[in-house]
Amino acid sequence: MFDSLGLLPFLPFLGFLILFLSGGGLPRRIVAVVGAGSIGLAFLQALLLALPVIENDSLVSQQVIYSWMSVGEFESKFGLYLDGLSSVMILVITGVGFLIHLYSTGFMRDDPSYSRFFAIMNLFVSSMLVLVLADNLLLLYLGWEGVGLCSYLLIGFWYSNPSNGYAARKAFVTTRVGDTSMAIGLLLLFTQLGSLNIEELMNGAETQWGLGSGYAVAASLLLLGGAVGKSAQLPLQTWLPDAMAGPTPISALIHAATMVTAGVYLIARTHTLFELAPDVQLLVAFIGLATLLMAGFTAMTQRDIKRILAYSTISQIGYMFLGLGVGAWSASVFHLMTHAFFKALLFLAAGTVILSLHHEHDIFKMGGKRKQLPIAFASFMIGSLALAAFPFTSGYFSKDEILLAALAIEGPGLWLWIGGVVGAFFTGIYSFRLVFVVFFGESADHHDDKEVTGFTMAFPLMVLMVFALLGGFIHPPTDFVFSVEEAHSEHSVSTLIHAIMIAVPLAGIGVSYLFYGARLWSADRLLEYSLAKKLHGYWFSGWGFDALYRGLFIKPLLGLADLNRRDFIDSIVATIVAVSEAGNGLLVRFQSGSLRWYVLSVVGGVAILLTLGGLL
Amino acid sequence: MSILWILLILFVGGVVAWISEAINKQLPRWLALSSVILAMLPLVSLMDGGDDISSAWLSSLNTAWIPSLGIQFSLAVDGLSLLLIGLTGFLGIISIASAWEEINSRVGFFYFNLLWTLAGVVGVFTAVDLFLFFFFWEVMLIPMYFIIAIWGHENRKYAATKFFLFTQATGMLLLMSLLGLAYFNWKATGVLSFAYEDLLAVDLAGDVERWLMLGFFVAFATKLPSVPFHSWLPDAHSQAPTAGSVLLAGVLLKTGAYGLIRFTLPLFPNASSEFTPVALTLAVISILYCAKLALAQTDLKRLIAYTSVSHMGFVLLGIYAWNLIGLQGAVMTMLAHGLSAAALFSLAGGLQGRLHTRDLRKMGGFWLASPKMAVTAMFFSIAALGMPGLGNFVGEFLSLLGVFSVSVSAAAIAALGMILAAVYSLWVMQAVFQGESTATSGLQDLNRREMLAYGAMMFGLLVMGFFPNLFLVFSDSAISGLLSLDQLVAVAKGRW
Amino acid sequence: MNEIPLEAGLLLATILFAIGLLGVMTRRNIVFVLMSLEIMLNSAGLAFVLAGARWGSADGQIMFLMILTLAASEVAVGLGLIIQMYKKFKTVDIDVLSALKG
Amino acid sequence: MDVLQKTESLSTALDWASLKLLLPHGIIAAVIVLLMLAIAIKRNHFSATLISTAGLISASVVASIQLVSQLLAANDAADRIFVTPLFAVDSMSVFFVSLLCFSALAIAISAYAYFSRAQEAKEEFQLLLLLATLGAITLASANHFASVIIGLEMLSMALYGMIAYRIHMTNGGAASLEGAIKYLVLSAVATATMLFGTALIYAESGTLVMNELSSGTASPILIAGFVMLIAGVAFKLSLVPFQLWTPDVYQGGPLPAVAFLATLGKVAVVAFLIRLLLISGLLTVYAMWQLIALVAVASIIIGNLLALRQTNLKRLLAFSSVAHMGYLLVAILSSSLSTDSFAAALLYITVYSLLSLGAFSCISMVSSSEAEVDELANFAGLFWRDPWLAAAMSLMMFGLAGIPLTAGFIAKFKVFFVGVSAAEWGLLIALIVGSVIGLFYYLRVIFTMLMQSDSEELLAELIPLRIVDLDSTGLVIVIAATSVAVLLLGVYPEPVLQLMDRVATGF
Repeated sequence: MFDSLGLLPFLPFLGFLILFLSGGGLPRRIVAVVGAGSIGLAFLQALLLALPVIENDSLVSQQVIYSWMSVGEFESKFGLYLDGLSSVMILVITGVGFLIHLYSTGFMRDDPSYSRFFAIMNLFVSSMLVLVLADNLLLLYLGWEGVGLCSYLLIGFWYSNPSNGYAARKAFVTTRVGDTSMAIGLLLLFTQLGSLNIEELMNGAETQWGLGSGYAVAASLLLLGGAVGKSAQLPLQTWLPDAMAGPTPISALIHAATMVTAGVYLIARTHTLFELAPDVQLLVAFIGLATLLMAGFTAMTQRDIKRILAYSTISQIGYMFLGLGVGAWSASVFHLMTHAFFKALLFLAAGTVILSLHHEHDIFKMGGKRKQLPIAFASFMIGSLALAAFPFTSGYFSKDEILLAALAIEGPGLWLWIGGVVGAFFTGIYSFRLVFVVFFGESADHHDDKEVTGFTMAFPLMVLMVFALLGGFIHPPTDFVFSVEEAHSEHSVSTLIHAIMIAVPLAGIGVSYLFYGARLWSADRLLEYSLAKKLHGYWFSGWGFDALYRGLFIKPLLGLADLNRRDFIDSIVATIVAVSEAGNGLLVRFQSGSLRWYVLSVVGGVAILLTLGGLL
Repeated sequence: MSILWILLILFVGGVVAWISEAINKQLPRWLALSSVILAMLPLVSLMDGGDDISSAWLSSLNTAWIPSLGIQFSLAVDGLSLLLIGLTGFLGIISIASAWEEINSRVGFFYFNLLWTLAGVVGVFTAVDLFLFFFFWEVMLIPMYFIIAIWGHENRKYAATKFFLFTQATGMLLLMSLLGLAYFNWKATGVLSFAYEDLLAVDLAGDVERWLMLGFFVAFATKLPSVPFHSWLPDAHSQAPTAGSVLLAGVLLKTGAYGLIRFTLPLFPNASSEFTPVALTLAVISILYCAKLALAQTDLKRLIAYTSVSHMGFVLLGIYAWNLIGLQGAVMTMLAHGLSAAALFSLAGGLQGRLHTRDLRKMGGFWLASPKMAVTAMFFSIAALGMPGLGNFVGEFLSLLGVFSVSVSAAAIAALGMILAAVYSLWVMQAVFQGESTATSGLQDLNRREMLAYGAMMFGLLVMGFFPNLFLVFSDSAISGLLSLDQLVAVAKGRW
Repeated sequence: MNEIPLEAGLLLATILFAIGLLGVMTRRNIVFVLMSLEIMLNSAGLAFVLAGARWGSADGQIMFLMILTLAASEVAVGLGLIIQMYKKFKTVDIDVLSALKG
Repeated sequence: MDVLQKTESLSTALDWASLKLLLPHGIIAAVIVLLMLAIAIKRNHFSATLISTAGLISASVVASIQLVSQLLAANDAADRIFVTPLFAVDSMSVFFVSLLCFSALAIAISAYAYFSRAQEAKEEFQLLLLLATLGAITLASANHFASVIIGLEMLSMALYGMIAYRIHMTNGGAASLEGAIKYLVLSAVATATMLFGTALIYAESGTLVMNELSSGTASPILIAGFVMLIAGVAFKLSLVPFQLWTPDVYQGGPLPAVAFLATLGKVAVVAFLIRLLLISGLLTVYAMWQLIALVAVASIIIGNLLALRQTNLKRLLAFSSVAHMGYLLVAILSSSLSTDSFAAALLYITVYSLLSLGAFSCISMVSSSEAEVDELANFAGLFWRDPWLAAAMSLMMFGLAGIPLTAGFIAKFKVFFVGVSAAEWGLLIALIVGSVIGLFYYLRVIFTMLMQSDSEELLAELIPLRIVDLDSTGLVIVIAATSVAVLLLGVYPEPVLQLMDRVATGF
């Protein structure tokens, strides 16, 4: 029974059902057991399922549960598919997911909507599992939208604050833009290749479409649209920072570790298609590059602890896209995994900080907290090191692979590499800016806040710390899936390159230290220059994308809605009515009641008829 | 025969419910409920193959009615009708449930009208004599008119009249067209007949076919409704009592789509085929334009009404895809939209009953006071925005899939509607249930009866979403049969 | 025979008819209106007589007799109504009869 | 005896057998005398009504028997008997006679209730009614212009009296007088026009017998004659542009008189018109066809528009009659399938008079000669105070609007049918547009009756309802009978359709 793939998404779903149907009537303890327990069980099963694949990465297991919909030649099965790639994903989802659930039992303990929280979390995990296990794109789309929905529900979890609701809607609608593109991609793929089964599609694309074929370009572009939306890449990245309105464990699970990387997964899953459209693939790389730089700049300017992490997430996914774009599929997935570890760690630690400091988000109002918040401090140190790709932490390996793969690309490879390295420099700066500001220096306030902790919250942090540090030594079993010789094993890479790649993040950390640790340099003084101030403002607002979109889409849409609020077509009807009534008004005047006029009309009528009779 | 039973039970049940008011005020609703349930029983016998083996129909009935005009009383059911009758019955029960507490005056007459509307709709779904079809088509309007005019809200006169006039005006065009069709059949064969199967065989000259088709199309597009014939709907929906809105949105709109599938396409294959670009354009405009209008509304029911039009655009889209996938998508959308729109109207009605307003600006933050209602509303909003796993998605996706092979641009532009759907659905959720709770925080949550009704609809949407084949299998044979009609096959060949 | 052409006779009848019509249209005194009606009816009678003469048939004259009767009864009823009108309105001005309109 | 000589080819013998065919006319004439005597002996409203109804019943029964035997005898070939050149007895005339007698019967019965509370001379109304009926059936079976004039004038003269019948009422007497004088003057003008036209026709064709008429050689004078004749008919049918008198007369006259005017007054003239048009072949003259089509379209559109915002129910019905006569003309004009369109016209006029009768009877139910209730506002909330009456009224309104389940739908359907068969798309469009406008005001009536009567201002205008007592029993029966007939015809029209077909083919 435990070898059934169907059970894996079903376990969390069962948890969801129990919590949903009970309608919040269960005691908290049971909610916690059901909520976290179902994920825990799922994790165990995922381990069971994934271990054979890890041993032999060519192992593929499939299970068709039933035929979902079939109309004529169109059939989409509820079929699940497990290979190396999805094994990594399910482990990350259930593993990290379980830890975060566990953490949440502590984090959310005072929330009145405890049960609702876990219900949606479980639903999320279930959807995410469907997403990564789906053997066809439609089923994947089911999971894809499901996670989007859960994300929406959780961002707006504290619904009484309208701005949370706004953020939730923004997230959903923005990703919906991408989803729609993806849906059109599905239509195209089915219409051209006659199936939505991923395997069949990839085979079909390879055999029927040549390299660089228009269909391949169109299909991959459309799918890319979906990926860009879900993974918060340019130009649809604006929703993620706002999505931090949700409870912090949500940010950790959905907006850092799993859902946002679904785009990466999608592209990796359909990499055959992208390989057929090299231009699009290169576009992926450049999107990744642009996003990682953009987000890096922005992250350096943020004050909100979660927004910094959010931008860093965007940036890190940019790396993954960069990797995908240069064909380093495995490296990207590897980075996805390590990122899941260290970013979940950072978020959870941030959660601890926030909870301990009574929902304070502004890092500049913290300071010197390393003694007060030891576990958070340790977590942040390790997480930030990994994030900044400090040598031999998990992030180091994965980012290294991506950058090397980029370098190996002919033509724009060097530029991509340089961009990536610059990005790594910024990563060093912003990640340690956070650490220095929050944990070092003088305490901005004089409260003596105790760290909110406990086993449920501390244990996940510990585990994640270990993985963030050592996760780099795990080798994801994806070589078979991508059937490529790993590029980074080539020996042509010079030691200089390696040295640069080690040195740059360290330099970033160093700069950060000079500014925020030792306070030898001051960012405030930089801001006295008008150019710097302008840039700062620009970066701070996320390169003005929000304003741009507001001007470009939201305002025109609202204007349009206002323009024709009453539906001009209805006024056509109203006009007809008005004309009839005017006709009535006119005609009634002839009914004057005057007998002589009536006689005149009879005479006139006869005269008219006679004339007409003569004319006709 | 079983079809006749359905009709008879509903007609007689209506009369009995009316009379029973004299005995006890509670009686009509129970009688109405039990007649609808009773009327649906014959359906069960039709589900496994039906009682008419000789023809393509599951069951049919044919007797002379007005022989001097070649009119027969002829009813028949195939898979498509079966599904829609099922929907009618289901929503009939839902509407009775939603009227349970809302309607307190003239109870007997109300349920009489309700049941007669249902009967008219069932008649429309089963009539295979075009005169009879038209007869039912009109008959279902009268009780609906009464429902809006008597139990409607503040502006009910305008709304009821508008509703009636729109459908009547275009109904006349339909009448003219179907008479024209019968006339040309008479001229060709010398037999005056309104029978569906006779008229299928009429060979029309190009221009004639075009004009006659237009008559049919306009009538059905008004009922569907599609831009530019939609403007009756927001008024009718917002003014009707909840049960009326439920029936209107859930069932009456579907008669338009049914008419297109059953009559317009097969009777006028060439003209309809030529008309495809126009129909697709109208569909796309309906989807986007009405979604846009929905965004601007402050009246909750009006807003939902516009979204209805928007969603019915997908039906039109699927129908004019001219392939099995598209048509099945249309059918699925009809079913799913029937449930989701009915539920949303029901919720809006519930809110109005509690707050005595439909003005969105006066709502907000109801989640805290009535979480069940909020979750329910969330569910159906999500259904409406096309969440996979719920029926609406299946329908819309299949419609788009069907149409994509015909017109990439239509499918692609229509897909933008999915974005707008997300925008307005979530905006409404925000406006009503999220945000800070307003003064009316003492909002009563859903009671057991309401939960049961909504639960049934949620269940239905989930089943449609996850097991659409259960439904598609019924309409499959009907639609395949339709598409394999000689003339349609010829047209289809010409197209591709 | 030195016949008057039919056309001339009909023209006369038409002129009479028009005079009658004008009278009905312009007179405000209802008695004159009735008289004008008489003229109209008689013009029709004249036309009948002329037509009968054309065909050498008595039909036209029979019709004329009938028209005479008809006109007489018409006037009889009319006068009865006029008396009632005078009782009610103290006038025979036809323009007072314009209460019903719209 | 010149007349007879000219028509020797026809069966001219005035024998008993052919006179028997005019039995309905005879019965009514006899009853008129009888009633006159009875009134002279002793005034009694009930017995006067009894006499007239008895006469009308026997006339109706005789006419029906004649109709049945005529239809049984006439298989396909036209079987037409001329009783002197003045009358033609054929399936159509017999049909119309029976229809007219039945309608008159209904009105006679409802008039009893209407006048039951009047203080003075109410018996003569029945007398006038019988006279008018005699005129109507004479017109319907007339074959000679002499009988046409006799019939028409007998109808009109009696109607003057009927319309002026409320003249002594303090409340509405002036209106009654005004209506009567207007009708008298205008009708006389129309009659004069018609007569002049007839004279012109006679001058050109040399015959006054209708079945010898032919418009084959259309000289200007002949056309002018026909135009004037048609204008006169159009006046009686209140077709545009001769509709101006209609609402005023409807509003001024007492309800039974108006009901008479609206039903028999129209039916008899329609019978004449159909006979004239079909026999003379006038419609084959394209100019005439166009002219009549123009009148039809104008009547449909203008009639409906005029009624659009009317708040007086009688005026509303007057305007709606304008439109309905337009619909009827559409049927007559679509004569490419002549028997079919003829049948359609017969059906339409039958159904129309049925619906008018029903509608006026419903208004009578709440009115009396003392106080007529004809403002729409008075009917507010009627549904909740007298559901049956309101249901009957709604039924009539739905019928007039042509909504299914009522006879009105079947009639309109048939008109549509012949229109489509003749491919008269222009006329049909007018018909549709008119119907839609019409629907608007019929719905307004229904909606008014549906209004909830809980608001104060409405209560003030409410009318006292008539209690169903001995006096109004007859009226109730009329309303019930018309309602049932309207419904029955709407659901199972087959027998009536066949009847119309037989009548049409028998003609």
